[in-house]
Amino acid sequence: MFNHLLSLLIWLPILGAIPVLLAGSGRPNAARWISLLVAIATFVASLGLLSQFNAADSAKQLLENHVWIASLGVNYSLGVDGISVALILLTTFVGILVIVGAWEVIQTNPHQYMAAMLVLEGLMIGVFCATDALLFYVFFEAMLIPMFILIGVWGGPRRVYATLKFFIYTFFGSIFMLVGLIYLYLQAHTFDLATLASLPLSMKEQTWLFFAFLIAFAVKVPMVPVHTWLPDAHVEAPTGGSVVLAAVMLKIGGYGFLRFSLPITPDAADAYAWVVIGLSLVAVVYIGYIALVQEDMKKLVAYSSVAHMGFVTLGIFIAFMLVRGTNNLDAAKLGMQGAMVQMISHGFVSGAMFSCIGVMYDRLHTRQIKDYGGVINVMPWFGFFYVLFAMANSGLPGTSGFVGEFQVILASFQANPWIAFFAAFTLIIGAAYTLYMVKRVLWGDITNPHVAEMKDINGREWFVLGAFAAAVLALGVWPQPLIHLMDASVSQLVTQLGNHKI
Amino acid sequence: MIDPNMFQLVCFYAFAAVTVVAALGVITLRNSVHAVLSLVLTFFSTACIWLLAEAEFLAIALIVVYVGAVMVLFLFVVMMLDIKQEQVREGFIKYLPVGIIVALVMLGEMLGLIGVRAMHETVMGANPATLDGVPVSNTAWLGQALYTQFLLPFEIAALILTVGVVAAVVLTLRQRSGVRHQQASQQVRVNARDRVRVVKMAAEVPVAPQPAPGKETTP
Amino acid sequence: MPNLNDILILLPEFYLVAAACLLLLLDAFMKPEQRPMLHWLSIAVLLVAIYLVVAGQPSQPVTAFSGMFIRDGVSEILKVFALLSTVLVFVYAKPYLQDRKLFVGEFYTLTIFAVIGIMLLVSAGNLITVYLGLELLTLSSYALVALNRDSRLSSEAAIKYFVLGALASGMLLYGMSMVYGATQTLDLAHLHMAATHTNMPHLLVFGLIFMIVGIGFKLGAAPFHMWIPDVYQGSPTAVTIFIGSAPKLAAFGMAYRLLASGLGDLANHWQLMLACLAVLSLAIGNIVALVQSNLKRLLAYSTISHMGYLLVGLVNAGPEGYAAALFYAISYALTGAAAFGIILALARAGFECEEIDDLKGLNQRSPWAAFLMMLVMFSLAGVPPLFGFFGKLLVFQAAINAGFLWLAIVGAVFAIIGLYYYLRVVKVMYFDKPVEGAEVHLQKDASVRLVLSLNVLALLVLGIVWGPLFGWCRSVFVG
Amino acid sequence: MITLSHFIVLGAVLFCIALASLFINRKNVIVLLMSIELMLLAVNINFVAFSRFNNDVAGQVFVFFILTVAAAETAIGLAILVLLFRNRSTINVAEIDSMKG
Amino acid sequence: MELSTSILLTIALAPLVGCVLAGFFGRFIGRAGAHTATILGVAVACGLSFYVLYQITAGGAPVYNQNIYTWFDIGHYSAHVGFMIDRLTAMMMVVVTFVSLLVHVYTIGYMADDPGYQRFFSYISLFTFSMLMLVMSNNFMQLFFGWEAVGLVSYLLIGFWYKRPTAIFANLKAFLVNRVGDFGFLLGIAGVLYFLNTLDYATAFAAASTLVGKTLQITQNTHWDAATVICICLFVGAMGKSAQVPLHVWLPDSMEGPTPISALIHAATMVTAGIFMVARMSPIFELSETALSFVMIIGATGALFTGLIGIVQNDIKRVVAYSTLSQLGYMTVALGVSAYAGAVFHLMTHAFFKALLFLGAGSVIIAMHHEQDMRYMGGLRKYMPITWITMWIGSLALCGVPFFAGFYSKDAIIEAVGESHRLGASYAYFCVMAGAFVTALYTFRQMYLTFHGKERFVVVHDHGHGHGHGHDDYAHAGHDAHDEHHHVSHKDDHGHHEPGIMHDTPKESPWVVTLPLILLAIPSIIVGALAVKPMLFGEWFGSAIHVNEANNVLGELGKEFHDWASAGLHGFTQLPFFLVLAAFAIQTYIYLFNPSVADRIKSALKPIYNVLNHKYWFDAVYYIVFARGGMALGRVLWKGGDAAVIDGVLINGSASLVDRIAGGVRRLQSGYLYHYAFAMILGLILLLGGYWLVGQ
Repeated sequence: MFNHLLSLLIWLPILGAIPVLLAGSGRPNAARWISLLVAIATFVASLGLLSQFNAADSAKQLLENHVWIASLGVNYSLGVDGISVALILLTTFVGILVIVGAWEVIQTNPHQYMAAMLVLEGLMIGVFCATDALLFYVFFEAMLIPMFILIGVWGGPRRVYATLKFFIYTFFGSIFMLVGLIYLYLQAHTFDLATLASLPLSMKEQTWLFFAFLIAFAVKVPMVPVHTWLPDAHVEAPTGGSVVLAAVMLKIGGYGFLRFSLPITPDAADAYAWVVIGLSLVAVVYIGYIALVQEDMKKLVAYSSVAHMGFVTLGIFIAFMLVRGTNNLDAAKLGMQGAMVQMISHGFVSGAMFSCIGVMYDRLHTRQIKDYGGVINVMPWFGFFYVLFAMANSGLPGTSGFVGEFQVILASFQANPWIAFFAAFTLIIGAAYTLYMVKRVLWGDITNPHVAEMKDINGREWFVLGAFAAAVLALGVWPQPLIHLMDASVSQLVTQLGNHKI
Repeated sequence: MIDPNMFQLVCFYAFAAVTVVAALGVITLRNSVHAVLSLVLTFFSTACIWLLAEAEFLAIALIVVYVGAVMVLFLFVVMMLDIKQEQVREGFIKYLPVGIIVALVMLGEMLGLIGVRAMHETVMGANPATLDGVPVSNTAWLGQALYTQFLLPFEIAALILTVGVVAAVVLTLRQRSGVRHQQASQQVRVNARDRVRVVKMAAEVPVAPQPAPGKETTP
Repeated sequence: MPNLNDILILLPEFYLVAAACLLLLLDAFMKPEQRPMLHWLSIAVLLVAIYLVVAGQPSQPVTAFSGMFIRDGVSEILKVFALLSTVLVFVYAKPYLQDRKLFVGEFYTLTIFAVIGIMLLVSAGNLITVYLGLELLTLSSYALVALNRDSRLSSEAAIKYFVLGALASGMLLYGMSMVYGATQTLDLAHLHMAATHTNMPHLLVFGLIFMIVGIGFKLGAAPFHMWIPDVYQGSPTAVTIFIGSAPKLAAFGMAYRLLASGLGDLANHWQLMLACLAVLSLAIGNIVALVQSNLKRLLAYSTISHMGYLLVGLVNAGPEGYAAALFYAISYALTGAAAFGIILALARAGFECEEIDDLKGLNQRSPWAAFLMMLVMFSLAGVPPLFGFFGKLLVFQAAINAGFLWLAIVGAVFAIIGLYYYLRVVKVMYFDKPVEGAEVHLQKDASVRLVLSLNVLALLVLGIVWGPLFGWCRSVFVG
Repeated sequence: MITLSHFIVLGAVLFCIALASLFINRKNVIVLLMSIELMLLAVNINFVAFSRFNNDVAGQVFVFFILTVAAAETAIGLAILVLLFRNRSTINVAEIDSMKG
Repeated sequence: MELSTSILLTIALAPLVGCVLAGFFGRFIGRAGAHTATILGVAVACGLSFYVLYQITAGGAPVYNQNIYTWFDIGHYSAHVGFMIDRLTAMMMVVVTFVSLLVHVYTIGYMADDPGYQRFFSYISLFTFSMLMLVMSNNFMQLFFGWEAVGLVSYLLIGFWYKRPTAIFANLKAFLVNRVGDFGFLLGIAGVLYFLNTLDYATAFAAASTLVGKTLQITQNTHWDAATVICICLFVGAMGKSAQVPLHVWLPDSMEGPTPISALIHAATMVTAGIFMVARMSPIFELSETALSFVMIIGATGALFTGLIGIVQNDIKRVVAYSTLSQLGYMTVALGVSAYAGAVFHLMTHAFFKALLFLGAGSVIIAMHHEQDMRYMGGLRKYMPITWITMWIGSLALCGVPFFAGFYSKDAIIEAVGESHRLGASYAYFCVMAGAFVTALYTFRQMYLTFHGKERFVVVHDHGHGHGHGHDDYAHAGHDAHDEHHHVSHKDDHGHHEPGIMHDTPKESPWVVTLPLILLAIPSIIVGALAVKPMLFGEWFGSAIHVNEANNVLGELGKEFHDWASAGLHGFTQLPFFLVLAAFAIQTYIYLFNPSVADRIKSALKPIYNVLNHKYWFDAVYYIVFARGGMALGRVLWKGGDAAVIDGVLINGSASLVDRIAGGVRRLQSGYLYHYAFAMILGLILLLGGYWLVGQ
């Protein structure tokens, strides 16, 4: 069985969705418990990764390889490195929390909701495991379906617009990647990522491919200016949808950069790194200002996600300047580790923020900031978590939000102080929009009589927020285990960046 | 003396002219019946042209199959359906220029691409209808090929005709409810007792029975 | 001269002809209440035919009747799936026909005749066989479209189909006559040889263009697609499902026979033409589908766009491309059958379930039907891991491999536009509230439910294990 | 001398007339059916001519089949026409537009 | 004897344990439990801090510098959590824990009636932990951690009374302004890492000399000196935390917080973190004349001009707050003239006397039932003698009256500035000198208004309202005037909150309040005299502070220094003392003998009064430019960029374009058979024509 741990991780939740569906709408509690069990089982199984995985080895591990399409040379091949393991753990962790978070909140067709969540979880794990480009793409795209349903069925009033926008936007990005992958396949006669990484490509080819990948992953991350699906999707999605979307799905964009853009088109990526870096900085500053004026909490956090994910792309692409420009491999590693940590951390922080908003939404059924005010008066425990996550969101040291940003800023200073200058701007603007929201929501006297009737969080919500808080603090206080987990893989990636393909 | 070739050519031109004029008639004549008849004329003159090409069997078949069967069918339909003549040609003039332009462009392209000039060099040789080197009639020539090499298509053609029959029947044959059919067997078996029942009733004018609702829209 | 061997080669076809005639006779002497027996019998007939096709599969391509008929891998695979999709059609159609008093034997016999036409067409070794097979198919189809005699739309669809179909046949024939003139042969194998030696190359290409019109019409590729929406909409859905599935395979077979087997050497000419048709089809199909409110019409436009993708594969003009296009045709036939199958299964007496709005809130009324329809829509849209995605993958790959990267990109762009209307259907089913009073449910018929579920789940399963099928498709071309 | 081109040009002319008729004619479906007959006639002329000039029987055989099929086709076509007329009381092409868009 | 790691860990973590106990389990352990736990924690830390100080100064313990655990380790970059304990650190630890301990005790009395009692103790313990992490750090990363953590606690404490709109405005403002500083600070740290390849203090300082001659490319042709860039960036951080002009605006507003934390955080400890940091970084700062000049000028400006504002304030806490700003300016000036020891010395003395002043003010506020406006006080000395006396001690220390603690530190700074030849030193000298006068002006004014003169409040015994007093404390605290404009606009629905109307006679505060006052008053008197010699002129700080020989102004001063007594006596002959004396005379005349003069001066100097009263319009300008401007910019970008261009034009625009095309194209499907046929024929024609044109 342990030779197939990755397959187990992928298929356990997907197949687990079937009994959940079969449990039917008649027995919602059965569906809830089954899905919780499946999610916990998946999480436990993913913990097995930690024991099986050798962090010192940069190679892909726990390999599985089966011929999928013999005539095309497509394989069902799985394997993980440190980065994948970290992201898989994030996914399974969040997987439990969204199920618990939705427990009583989702009243219409809970079995369908839970099943969609589980399927989504399995597919996302698949994305992180796939070492075959086509397999990756299949998981990458298939993910859209459950998410589409989640937003569309259980979402807010403009859910249809939002979910269609989400789906089409993402599809738009990825279809060009598909064309690029086919092109690569025709050159290499395989979809194996490792082989593609060593495939020699001319600069022109690399450039086209780079932009094909860029558009796919830029939409997913999302980067400015293809980010506008995110606020809509987040606002309309049910809490669990938002959590998964922010916590895991966006990471797939960053992960894609690592797996595709960097190894396959290193020279083009180097040549156009300035584009990505520029857009990342725009994300930090421009999006920061936009977040400042949001009136909808979810929208605000969504925009802040865009800004934070800017650090991920910044950290990844700054590596090119450092490796190729100044040959400072360690700084490149620092930046890339920063990006990775930022991905994981943002997973926790944004997931937690959305969960918090969900908690409030469940009570007052509005996400407008102006409808709140003085929530702390009636929900002190909630207030504690909310402030904690808000602080993490504004990158306070001691929380996970700080680590990645700190590392990326340090690394980008090594490349160019101006990049660091603009990136560090997040310190101000990030705190401004987050705490401005906290001020209007949490602090102050109660003005809306309905707020006065809000009850503090119950045990279930305590569990969800507490788990997030534990993760946020643990990662913030001691990031080294995570960094150690990914170190070998990141080193190898950084070394790869220096390899010219032309 | 008339050069036989020349005569053939004159004949061809004459028949061709008739064909074209008749064909134009088909599409321009107001009266549908006239159009059908014009089409008949087209077929006739084409058959004549085929005769010039020594394709006797097909020429006759064209007359028999088309004029004898298909066009009669057309006539039936035309006459059966009551078409209002005056409306039929409305808009004809309006779209005529477009039609002419398109037709001419089409013709130009076709003739240009076909390479009519090159074909002008190809003259009609001896009648190719031979079997094992021996000249035979066109019919024999054709028949020989039809039942050997082209046996399968022949069978398929039979199938197609079957489908034609089935289709025509299924589309047009109606078992109308409410229509009284003569049923001989029942008529024979009838008893007077069953048919006449004497009832007493008030001296009132009976209401005429309603005709069965039919779906026919034609009178 | 034909001999027994020839007949054995054509055994499935002969068997079907005999069976069809038998069914015709049976129907004539059958009481209406015995019709269900005819239904099951027809299905059995088709299943036996599938068996005959598979069992008699020759290891090498063989010809019969003086080269009129070819039995090779391509024809086998097309026949199997044509028959299979017709089985699906029969299963799905029954309750629909019964509810509308269209449950007549002729539906079955005419359909079987059409299938025979398909089988002959895809096995054609001669232009005459191509033509006759095609006519057998289309004539049966005309009649089927008009089957609902009391429907205004049905007869309108039939006349449109008929006139345009006849026009297309005329053009195809005109093209054939020119090809014949240029090469002096009607035999496809000879044609292939003669095409390179002709002294009238222009005439040949001229003929080719006319034949492409015929092929384009049969496929429903723009600008020869105009019949598709009206016919799909106007026909009884039970007929639409047939027209939308098996004949697509036939059209592919016809294109393959004419363009690849016959005029493969002119590929450099027809590649570009097909590319033009492909772009137009993708554009018109996907764009106009956006504004449709009738589900059948929407699927009609979707068909047009899918034929565009099929053409994208054909443009490759090599074994890989044919394999991709064949795969695409199969995937479309199965998906299309499922799509219309669901419409059929949701319809009931007095309710066609044709409008997209009829599906409102389907998830709440019939979650299973909604789930199936969703899978179908995502397959049509080409979202992995569903079957439809891999068809797209393969045709894009074929196009790029042939140097038509731009075509693949165009295809990709229109896939995005196309996505919208498929999602709209899902949206209506899942996100909208059901209309009060409008009860939409799956047919009670167990066979319909079972087969429909299997059909749709096959889209999922084939999306995951599409390798063998593609291997089969590929093997018949690559050898 | 009658040359191949004579026949082919005649065929082309008939074909074009038929084509033109298909969209000039806006009132009568029967004329459409007749135009199709004209078109097939043009094809037949081509086949006969090519068969005659190329000394090949297949062309004439093809014509034979075309005639056969055309007969069946006409039967079905007229049946549909009758059906149409029954349902709509018109065979005016311009009025057959219930489905569009 | 080596310092033991476990002791240091205990010092840092004991307050954290107290914080967690009070914060998470406050409801279970109750009020007494909460303050017991936290005070115990801080007391342990304080005691051990004294022990550490003893060890390091007298016990001969070497400098402790060890990592506790690795925070991250990437290539040759690493960050750790670890402690570096030298004399500077030890002194800071003592100051922090001592003041913190006293504030804890004081809080028992001050917050007695507050419902957020446990929360408050939790916060201040958390603050103590954070501050200790800051000062004990042995590397930049942990320094930044502590830096921001104290900012967080400050944020929480300013907004402690979260129902008050002004409080939650002030805390947001404080955090954001601090973030502006941290922005620079972080860049400075990044610069250190870039040039010195380490985040570790010891390694970095050892390698600091390699910075000389290095430059940072700013634009194509501009290169800036590395040390200058790093130092200025780091100092920007200090400007935020230590409220230097122009980032000082948050500090006065932070008085919205309860008075104990005003004393602890916003006077004694946190705000001096910037001073501590610069002193700690002295090896780097010494490399850049430019940066030090910059530091000096900023500090000098603050020292004088923020003091001026203090003169016109009526809120008792605000006066002290502006005084803090001014004193922070003094410390910064000292840093700027390389008199790091002077700065730290002043930091220490200031911590004691300013905490004393704040706590004293708090005591007054308790007595006045949370009335903070001095115009409604007066004559309180007879009601609360302990407070009165201790406040006077603090005030005299603040004014730098010889022999008081403040005298030694402040005078040293003034003289050091006088010694310095750095660019701008004369400006700075003027500022600090004038500042001494200004300090005395507002200090005496405050003392007179509060404790002397006539009582400007009326005691009305109204038992009907009396009982609800304690419970509403913080409700009515929300209406406290901190500004006369606000005051006028106050709509107070409780009769007993009318300004100047008291319901009880003011009385001396309980022992928990007065005890810390007394305990703080003692060092406010003696600590200067005790420590001046070793700290200022001796080698007390040892290696902790590095001064280039050329910059050693304190060294120069030290040559004239003999002992504390003679220095004190010498002080009476110096200009600063005369300035204090002059100010004392003026204020005594105005407030004790002729109160109407104050108003006349006010109207006579109306323009100047306006400038000061509006605090040079810093707040207004910042509010308009950054807050409103930022919001406006955000709105423009949102509506214009995201909504209009990206979504409107690109996304929905292309969608509606496709839709419109679809609407057009669908009309081609006209339903007419002839159009269909025409389309087919057209297709044919085009294919033919295409071939004719292209193919042939």
